[in-house]
Amino acid sequence: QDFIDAKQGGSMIVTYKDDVSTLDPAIGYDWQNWSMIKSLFDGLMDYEPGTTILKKDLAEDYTISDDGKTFTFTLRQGVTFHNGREMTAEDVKYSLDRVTNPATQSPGAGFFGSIEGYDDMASGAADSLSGVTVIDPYTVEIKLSRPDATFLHVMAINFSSIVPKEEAEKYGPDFGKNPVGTGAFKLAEWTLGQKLVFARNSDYWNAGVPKLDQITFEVGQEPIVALLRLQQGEVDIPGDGIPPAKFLEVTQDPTYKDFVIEGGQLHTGYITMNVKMPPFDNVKVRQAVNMAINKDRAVRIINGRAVPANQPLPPSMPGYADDYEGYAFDPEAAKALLAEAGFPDGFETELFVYNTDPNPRIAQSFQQDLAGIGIKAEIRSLAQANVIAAGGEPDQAPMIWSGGMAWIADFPDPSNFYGPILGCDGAVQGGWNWSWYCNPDLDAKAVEADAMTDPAMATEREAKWREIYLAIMEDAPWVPVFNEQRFTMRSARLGGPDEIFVDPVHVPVNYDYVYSTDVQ
Amino acid sequence: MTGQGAISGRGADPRPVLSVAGLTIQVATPTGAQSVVEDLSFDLMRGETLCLAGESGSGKSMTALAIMGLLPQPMARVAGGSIRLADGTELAGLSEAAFRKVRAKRISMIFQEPMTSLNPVMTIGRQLTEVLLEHGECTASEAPGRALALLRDVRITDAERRLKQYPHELSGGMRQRVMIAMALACNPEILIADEPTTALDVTVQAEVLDLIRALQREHGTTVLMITHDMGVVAEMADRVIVMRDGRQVESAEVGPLFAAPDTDYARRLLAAVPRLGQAPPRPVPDRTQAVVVADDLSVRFDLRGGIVNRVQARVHAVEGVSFRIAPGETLALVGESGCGKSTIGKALLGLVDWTGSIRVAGQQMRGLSPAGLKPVRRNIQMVFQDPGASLDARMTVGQQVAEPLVVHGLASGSELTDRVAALFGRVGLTPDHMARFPHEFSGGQRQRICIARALALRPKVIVADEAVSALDVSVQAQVLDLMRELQQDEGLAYLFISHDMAVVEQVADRVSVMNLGQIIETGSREQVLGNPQHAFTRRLLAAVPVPDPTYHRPPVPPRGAAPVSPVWPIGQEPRRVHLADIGGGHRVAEDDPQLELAHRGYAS
Amino acid sequence: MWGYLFRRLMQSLLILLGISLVTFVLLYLVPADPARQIAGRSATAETVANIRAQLGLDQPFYVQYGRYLGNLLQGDLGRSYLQRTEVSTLIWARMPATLLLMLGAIVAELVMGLTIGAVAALKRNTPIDQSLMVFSFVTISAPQFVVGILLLYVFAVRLGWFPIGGYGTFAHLVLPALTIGLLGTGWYSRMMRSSMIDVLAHDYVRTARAKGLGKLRIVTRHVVPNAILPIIAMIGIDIGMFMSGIVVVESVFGWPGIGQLAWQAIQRVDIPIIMGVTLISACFIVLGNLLADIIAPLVDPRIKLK
Amino acid sequence: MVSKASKAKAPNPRITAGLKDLFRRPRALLAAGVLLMMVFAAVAAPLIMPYDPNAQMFEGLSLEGAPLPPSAQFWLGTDLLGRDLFSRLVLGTRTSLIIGVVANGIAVFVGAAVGITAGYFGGWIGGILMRFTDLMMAFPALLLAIVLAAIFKPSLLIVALVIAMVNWVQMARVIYTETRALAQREFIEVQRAMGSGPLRIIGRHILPHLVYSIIVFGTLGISTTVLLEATLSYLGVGVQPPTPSWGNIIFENQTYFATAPWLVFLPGLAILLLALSFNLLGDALRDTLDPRLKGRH
Ligand SMILES: Nc1ncnc2c1ncn2[C@@H]1O[C@H](COP(=O)(O)OP(=O)(O)OP(=O)(O)O)[C@@H](O)[C@H]1O
Ligand SMILES: Nc1ncnc2c1ncn2[C@@H]1O[C@H](COP(=O)(O)OP(=O)(O)OP(=O)(O)O)[C@@H](O)[C@H]1O
Ligand SMILES: [Mg+2]
Ligand SMILES: [Mg+2]
Ligand code: NI
Repeated sequence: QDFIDAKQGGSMIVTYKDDVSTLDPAIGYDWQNWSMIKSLFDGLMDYEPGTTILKKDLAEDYTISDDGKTFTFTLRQGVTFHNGREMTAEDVKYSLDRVTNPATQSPGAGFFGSIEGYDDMASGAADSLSGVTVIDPYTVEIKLSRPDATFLHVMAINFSSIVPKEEAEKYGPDFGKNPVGTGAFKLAEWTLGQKLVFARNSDYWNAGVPKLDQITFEVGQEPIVALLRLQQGEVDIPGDGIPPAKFLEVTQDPTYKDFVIEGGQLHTGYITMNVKMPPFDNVKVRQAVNMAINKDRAVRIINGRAVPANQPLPPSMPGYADDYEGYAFDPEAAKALLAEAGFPDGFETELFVYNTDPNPRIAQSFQQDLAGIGIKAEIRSLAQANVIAAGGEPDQAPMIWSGGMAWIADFPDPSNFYGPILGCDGAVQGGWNWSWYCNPDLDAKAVEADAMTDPAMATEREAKWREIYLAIMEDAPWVPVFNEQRFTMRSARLGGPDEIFVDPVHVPVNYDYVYSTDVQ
Repeated sequence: MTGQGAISGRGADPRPVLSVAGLTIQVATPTGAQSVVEDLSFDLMRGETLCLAGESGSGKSMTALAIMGLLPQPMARVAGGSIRLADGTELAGLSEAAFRKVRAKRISMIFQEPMTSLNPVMTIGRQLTEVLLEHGECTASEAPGRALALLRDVRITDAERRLKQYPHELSGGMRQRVMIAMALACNPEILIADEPTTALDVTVQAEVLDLIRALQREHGTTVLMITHDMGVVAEMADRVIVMRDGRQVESAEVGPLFAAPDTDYARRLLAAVPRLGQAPPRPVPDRTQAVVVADDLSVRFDLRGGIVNRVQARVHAVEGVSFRIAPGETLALVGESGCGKSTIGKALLGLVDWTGSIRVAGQQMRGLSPAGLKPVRRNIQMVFQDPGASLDARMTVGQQVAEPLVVHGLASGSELTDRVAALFGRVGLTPDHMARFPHEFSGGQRQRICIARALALRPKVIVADEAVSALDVSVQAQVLDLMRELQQDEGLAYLFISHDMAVVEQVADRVSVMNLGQIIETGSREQVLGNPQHAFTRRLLAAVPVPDPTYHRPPVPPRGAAPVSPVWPIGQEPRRVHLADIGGGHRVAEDDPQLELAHRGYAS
Repeated sequence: MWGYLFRRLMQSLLILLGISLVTFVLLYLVPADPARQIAGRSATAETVANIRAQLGLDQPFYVQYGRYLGNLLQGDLGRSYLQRTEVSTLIWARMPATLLLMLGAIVAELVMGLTIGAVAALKRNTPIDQSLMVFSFVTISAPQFVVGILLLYVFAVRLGWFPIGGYGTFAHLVLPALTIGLLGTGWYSRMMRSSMIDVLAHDYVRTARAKGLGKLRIVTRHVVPNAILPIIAMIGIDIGMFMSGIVVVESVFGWPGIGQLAWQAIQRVDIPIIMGVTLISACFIVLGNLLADIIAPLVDPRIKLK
Repeated sequence: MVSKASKAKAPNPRITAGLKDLFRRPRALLAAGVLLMMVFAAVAAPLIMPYDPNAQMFEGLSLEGAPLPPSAQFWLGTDLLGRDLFSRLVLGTRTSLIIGVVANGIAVFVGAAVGITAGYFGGWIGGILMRFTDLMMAFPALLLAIVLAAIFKPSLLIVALVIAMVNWVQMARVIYTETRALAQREFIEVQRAMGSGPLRIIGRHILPHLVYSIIVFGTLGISTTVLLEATLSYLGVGVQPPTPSWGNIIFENQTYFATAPWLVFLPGLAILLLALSFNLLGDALRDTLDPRLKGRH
């Protein structure tokens, strides 16, 4: 791995469209701050750069009890926060307490539901997780209330990053603007609404990382503007990827072709059908819709930057059913099915969509497909928050196109696509299961699968999840439409393996391993 | 055609300083070019005062503007003839750059509206020094001194302070003095004065005319004066040119013109001019009854200000006024501008809030609701100064005359049409005028329409607020005749509001003189105009220009105290004057409220 | 004068109060639940309810508004739901950019607008006047987003004279300021033209000519100072137009001002930010009107504040 | 309450004369021509459109999915979904004109009603109405429109209502000032002295004098309305797809301004032309109808 040996130094400029709201790892959950937080903070676990392979990070080692319910982590010694203090087991406990404390209002608190004492935290009865115990300054023990095969993944997501208590308490709610972690970079400067500057953490425990001395993030830049600037050499990475408008141009232009990087991502774009609202309470109608959507055309509209999907899981996710055919595009069959369901002439319905390009366009393509089988769908193009609100009501949104709000996995595990968006837990008012699909049998199966903590049983567990998702497809609460491919670009000044620019976990870019060709 | 031989004026040098020959001015109208001045010729002799007289629209102002090269561009142009200065300079068709050297230095001009002729955002001083510097009369450092001297020249009080003031801080008379100072700054040979006093009160007018005369004597300036007021002509002119429809009708020295006009038109014009002291006798009304009785009538307007926008001061526009009008009688209200005349009229019609008591035809108006007021209004109606403004331009005049009848539900259908037609006949118009719009009538006709409308409800009283002031003398005479006729036929009573003493004398049975919201002298026409007692009444009368060139008006007595206003801070009130009867119902204020005001030092 | 100012200030405060109430009602009606957005998709209903309680969103409307007002009186605009930062900090950080843009736009529109208007009035009914007026109508009628994109396309992308977007140098300011300024140019030139024509017909201009003054002097000393007066009242309206313009223009040019902040907040229904920006914009407009009222008597001696 | 029933019955002489005068002006004539063409396009859209404006045609996109530039087949090119831009622009005329007429109609009605009521009656009614107008003036109009558009289910009618809510203010101000001035004119004073009721005075004497302002500001207001609709649609909170509106065509295609400029600048031009025509027409009306600009002495 030559990039490990690349010389340190140099800098780069990354742009994003949206402002960076916060860099507090317990709160940040946006496209643009996700990987920034990963560079400022470390957790106990992480992934190999550019892959979905778990590795140890701040944990030097860990052991799992036989019942799969007790994890004991040994911490790396001599790791210091950006403020110079050494990180200890107390900080681990504080960080987990903090993220699960309702007062923190963390959008990721739910991930820690399997830790013992979580329910007391959530209800406010306790102010500390009873399952997390500090054994000695370098050892921490975490007890679970149920076996959880995804727990190590949970320890790798941003929300479980280790934060120093004194700084978090000093800044209180403003910690997100004054982040202090153990990460490869530290925040040097933040001009709100304009730019952030990260400087290399010279005391980083992982010698040789990061490569760059400085990263400047410019925010508020339209992706199209970012790309034009990249072409003029002013920008190194367009954080939001290549905008559709420029896609054909740069992928076909020999000067830029080599700098275009393609990568998969753990993403599925889908249409939900609210099974509580007639006529979508009829499974035949839902299946008919599945057959009516021309996924190839939807892909063409976004310039082929996706692959058609036939099941909820994306192909690179463990548990993906390679041999599953899905519902083929067949308007005639769809019509027949619709007639069978009692709607020979179709019906009228509404399709909710997030009002940023290209989503309304994609929705119009669906609209035409649905019209092909007699369904008249009116498009309701709204701000994200309004779509989410409508989806969370049992009787508001018959159909929602998930684009722009779609599920990008938090961690590479099949379970991550189930709970809130397809399970009964999410099918409540204000929940995220917009199809309101709730199958208690599948819920039970999901619990069983997640109890298979033994790494040896991984294949079996995958199979179980596969079964669950295929069963869901039988009931067809969704139309999985496509899995987006990520296309980004880098300037000639940057080096590093392609994978880190489309890192599946450090979304969008693993900044730590990018190096500058100027200093090589 | 060339000009007729010049007739030398009183004591004037017989050489012309300006010769106008065959002057024709055209304006562009939607229907093509139209001559508004045609073939006008005259010579202006050094040192004389030549008056251009004539009715409205006769082309007087156009002539003056043509001489100054200020005709409104591009609508008007000199279409023919010549305007030549004594040294032979031809002004017609002169370039703008060359004209600049003529203006102010050789010919300068003062305009009718002193209110709008000064730049509102520049101090008086700057506007004066500007002329001096532009024409290189002095250096920048001398300029303020020269400006001050000029202001002193026009006898403005407090000249130093005025230099730093803005036009709106000055009264109309003072502004006209500033204009004169500006016009005389470069010692021009010719001064053109276009109706310089029409917009001013009579007393102020007299002061300004006195000033122009005095300055002319001192500087030897030649004056071309434009006016429609034959009184002013008689007072000022050496020679007169009477114009009509853009043409010269008569040109004569002032004495002969007034004594024996040559042309019919001039004769008619002069005959129409009301002359003080020559009013015809009036039938004596029966004063035992009264259609209007006002008792202790007061009208105050609140002036708000301060942090919570509370009433901080009040305009005591009318203060404790009492009067009565008998059927068939005319009561005239006179006084200087702003003394509260119109306000009294409005109070009678319930258009402003008032206190005290008003009875119209025996009915107390106090405390009546709008609905209760409606029947009372049938007894009293109003005619305003500007007939154009008091007619709705978007409605036929027939409809407008019919409106009172419709509103009061007195007639409808063919009866309505008949009654309106009868009203039109009554004021000397024909029924086929009914379908026309107001702009299709002349000023005099419009005033007739307004009178017809006021008559529609067969009122017992008509308030005529400056009802003839805006009309040309000849038209004015016709309207006054109409009013008189109506009074005789219908027994109408009038409250006649006017500032023109000569007109008042013609129409009034009784006269009340107002000052600062109060009546200071009242009595029969003969008592008040023939034997004025109050100093204020005397001043008012002395200032009236007399259309007789042989009469030499003595200079008006100077104003008593500083200008005073009817505005009083809250809690303070003007002292009520007490009217003492000096015999035969002639009542005069015993003590002068102005003196007291001067004491208090409350000036506007 | 002081009494007047005080009353105007009170009136302005009332207007702001009204605006805060209307905005609050409107945002209360927006069908979106901030608590859910905060809680994220893995949250249980219980967590969401907890957050709702923490934010006081479970309280009746008037309690929420009352508390908002209470905080407002202490200068506290609240905390953004999603950015988790004081709204005042966010707005403050973006204010310099917006003010700079405002300054640039106002300078551009005044210089261009007044000049064009004056020239057109002086050359009234000539081809020059007609073409200038057509130009001003075009700038009034062109949607700002099209103008912005067009300028960006021509001058930045095609010709490369200016940067494509961003903030920092004078070159960055030119295109966005011009985009906003062009609209104002149209309005100002039309106002200036009719005001000039109006003034030119006044008696005192005739007086000035009668004094033998030169044309230039008449125009600069007598006509323009008077013609400007009614335009001063435009300041307030102009700021209103500006505030509407920045949402679009800042997003086209990536200008880091409060318009961009507002737009991002609206997309995510971040109510405290929307409230804050609305109030701040309203403050600007109200202040603009107040300023116009205060400047008017300074340049026009006839007006007294009462 | 204000009665609108008693409008001037006979065609106002000033207006008829004004209209004649109007069509002697080349600019106004041109504007009227453009408008007529647009009205025709809106009414006869189905006859003019070469394609179904909502049909996403396979041949409307290049093989890679790029929109096609103007050609003989697609006169103005195609959009990102392979739809014919010309057909969409033609149908979009309808949206803009409907919004222009409906939204502006409401704004004119509300504005005039508020302005007249406040201006004529003054007092506390007038005070409250005008303070409310001031309040609306101080609202950043676009923000208000966006928030309103987010609350109500977007549809053509709602967008029109939202725009009307924002736009009535100017009309109210203008009418208020004019009514105030009119109410103090002598001929109104005469009416009051005569005992006419307020309804009669407003209906028969004030309204006819306001007709010209209402017409002029009504026309000028249409352009503002069209622009505001375009802006709302451009921001994605306006007319819902697939109904074409010039603003949402730009919104859908805006990122392509460098690669497919026709998709942005042609609808932009259409908006400009429409707004410009209304502005020119309104201005010409102002010139011909405003008595103050005529017969100055
Ligand atoms: N700008 C203009 N355009 C067209 N006609 C005009 C213009 N100015 C004046 N006129 C016409 O020229 C004629 C003469 O006007 P002028 O002002 O000289 O009259 P005047 O004798 O001064 O009347 P007044 O006593 O009312 O001032 C009038 O019929 C008037 O209507
Ligand atoms: N609505 C009002 N509010 C405040 N002050 C007023 C109002 N109407 C009149 N005044 C004041 O009341 C006083 C009397 O006004 P009024 O109009 O009765 O005078 P006038 O004698 O008719 O004068 P003129 O001869 O100029 O018509 C003036 O000082 C005027 O400024
Ligand atoms: Mg005249
Ligand atoms: Mg009066
Ligand atoms: Ni006049």
